[in-house]
Amino acid sequence: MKLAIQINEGPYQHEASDSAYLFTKAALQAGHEISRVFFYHDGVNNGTNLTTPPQDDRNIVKRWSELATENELDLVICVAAAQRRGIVDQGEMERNGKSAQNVADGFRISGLGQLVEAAIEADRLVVFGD
Amino acid sequence: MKLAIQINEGPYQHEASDSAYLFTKAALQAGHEISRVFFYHDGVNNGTNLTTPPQDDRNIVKRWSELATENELDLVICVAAAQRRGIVDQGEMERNGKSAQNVADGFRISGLGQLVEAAIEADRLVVFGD
Amino acid sequence: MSTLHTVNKSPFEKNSMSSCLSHSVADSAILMIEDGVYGAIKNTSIAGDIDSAVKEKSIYVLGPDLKARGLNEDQLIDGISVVDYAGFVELVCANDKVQNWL
Amino acid sequence: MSTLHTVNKSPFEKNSMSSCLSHSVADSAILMIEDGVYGAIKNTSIAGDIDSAVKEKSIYVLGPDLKARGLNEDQLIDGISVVDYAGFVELVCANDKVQNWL
Amino acid sequence: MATIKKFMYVNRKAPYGTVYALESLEVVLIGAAFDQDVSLAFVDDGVYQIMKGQDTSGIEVKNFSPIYSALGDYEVTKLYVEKESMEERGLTLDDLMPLVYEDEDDDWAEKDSITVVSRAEMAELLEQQDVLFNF
Amino acid sequence: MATIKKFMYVNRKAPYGTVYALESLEVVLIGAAFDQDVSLAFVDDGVYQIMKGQDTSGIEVKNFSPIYSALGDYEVTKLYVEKESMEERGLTLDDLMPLVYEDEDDDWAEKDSITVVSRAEMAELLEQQDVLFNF
Repeated sequence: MKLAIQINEGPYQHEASDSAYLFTKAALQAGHEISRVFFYHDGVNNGTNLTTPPQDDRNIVKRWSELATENELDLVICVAAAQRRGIVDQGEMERNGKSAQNVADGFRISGLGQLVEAAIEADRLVVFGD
Repeated sequence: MKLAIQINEGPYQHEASDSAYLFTKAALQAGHEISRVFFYHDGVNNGTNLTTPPQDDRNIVKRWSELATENELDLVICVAAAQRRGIVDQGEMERNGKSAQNVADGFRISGLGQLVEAAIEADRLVVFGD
Repeated sequence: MSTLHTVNKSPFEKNSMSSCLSHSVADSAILMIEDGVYGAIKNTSIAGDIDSAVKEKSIYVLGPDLKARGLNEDQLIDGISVVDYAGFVELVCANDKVQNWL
Repeated sequence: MSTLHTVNKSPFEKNSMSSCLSHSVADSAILMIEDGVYGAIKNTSIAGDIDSAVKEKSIYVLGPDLKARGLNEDQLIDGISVVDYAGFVELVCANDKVQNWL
Repeated sequence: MATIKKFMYVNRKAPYGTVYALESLEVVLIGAAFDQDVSLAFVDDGVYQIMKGQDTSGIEVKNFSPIYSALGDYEVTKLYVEKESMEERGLTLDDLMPLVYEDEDDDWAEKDSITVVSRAEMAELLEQQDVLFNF
Repeated sequence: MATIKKFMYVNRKAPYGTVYALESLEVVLIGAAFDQDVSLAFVDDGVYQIMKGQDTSGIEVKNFSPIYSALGDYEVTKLYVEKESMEERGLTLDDLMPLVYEDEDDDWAEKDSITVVSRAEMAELLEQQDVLFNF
């Protein structure tokens, strides 16, 4: 089955990203296809490459990047939400005159249409939030 | 009177930062001293210099920076919370081998002791959160 | 000793208003801000609790948050006072400490 | 058509559990995850509501979230089933759609 | 053949206290271009989103309530508001913005976009959807 | 003269669903070095923070509940747990971790850190503080 995932909250503050990650991993193990993971609202903060979490805790950003690489996942950060919150890729950096880009490996920034499209194409949409 | 402010949530997602800003401005206008504004939990995300909010909306980060400059405010971002969430100054960038720094003007990163110290020294602690 | 309590969540969504009401002693000041202002409105399912609280505590609501949400003073439960941000600051200073029910 | 509902907040803190219960039709599946798992425990002030729901809906609780919080199967209201993440995925697939009460 | 899905945006949160109401409206606007069968539900504190007379000047936040009035132009014309949610909050239809659309199948007659439904009817509406959007 | 303030950390949220419980505990640990008169309140869902037998391996999150047992070593020995909050949640003291400290003024005798108080007593405790920490 084709599943689309939406994540509304950032890393560490809420369990949403943890739950979504464990759900995604379990779905892949069961042989399902994850057609897209869409990061919206504060969820865009899962895609920053600037975190250095405590060594005795999980590294939320890194394990999303790794899961994406291993399974060719499409991790999409909403551009409108990202602009409000300071998540920037090379293109956004140049367009908006920012001093740096901070998007982690395996994530890409795109529009809200990607969420709607995922909801149309997938068999199920599952949302993790606050 | 000496007031200390604590902000637990990031920009835009919750009204906490807006309320804290308007409260701080009103306190300064009334002649009070703001001994420190401490950004904790997702509140650290108020201190990123990478946001580009919609032009028809308020610029939360920028107005904190401006208020700090005009009134010599001490805006402190908690280092432990910042490491979990990807807010990085020059020193943290070098220490943790990150690709960029993203702390906005007028903010500084420091330890949790700064919150406790503020609570001891100020006459009141007011917390804005979720 | 006196305490200013703030509540910033809708009483229909979260338990913070009810926890504030049951953990604040007589003569306390309670200020509703952000989504907490919905608690100040007449004829709601929780208006009775607020009505009782008004009798022994000083209840305030933040005007700018009220107006933002399309609410006005005519809709308030009797005995609730509207303050602006300057009034919020005064309440903080007039009480010995602040308990923010987050 | 059938729906899987998820609830991720404590029923003592937020209204999402109660809203889920009153907006889910008979034969729906309800899965408690994250802080929602506190709703599955016996002898609480809301256990009666869950007891009634168990009679006409299928109620599940996510085991890993239950264990994280120091809770175990012995404490569950009768009729609630424990699933792991694989079971969560199966519930999503077995129902036509998902309503996440956030 | 392109499938048309029944999309429902489930709005349960108040505006301004959190951003969910605004950002979910942004999805609705983008989603309108995808030609699905779209409706919006206003349940619990979600009914506060469409209160009339919102004036955000005092909190320096963008007032996005006018966007709801524009939904008709995007052919988003099915807005279901729950009766019990209004009653618990002491609200009546008069407290809400009058939201209308022009019906192109009926000589562009102006019609109400809002339908008030009971909680039981809302539960049935949720059942009838293919996709439920939650924020 | 250094002032000693009465500090109370008010814990009202469950662990793991959100980070507030963990990060507020980090403040308590740092704050212990400042020699104030510190106490912790566990109210509403905050009582869940000190449940015994927490096992987070299945959610891959750090189990921080052992830190509560170490509070006594930091001279944080006054933990007030609200009776009504426990009862509403179907909990008794047996469901909580036994938290103790060694009393240096009483020949290092082991004593309970937890005091169960009624809601009315909790309200009075809040009144007696100089600073209330909220997360």
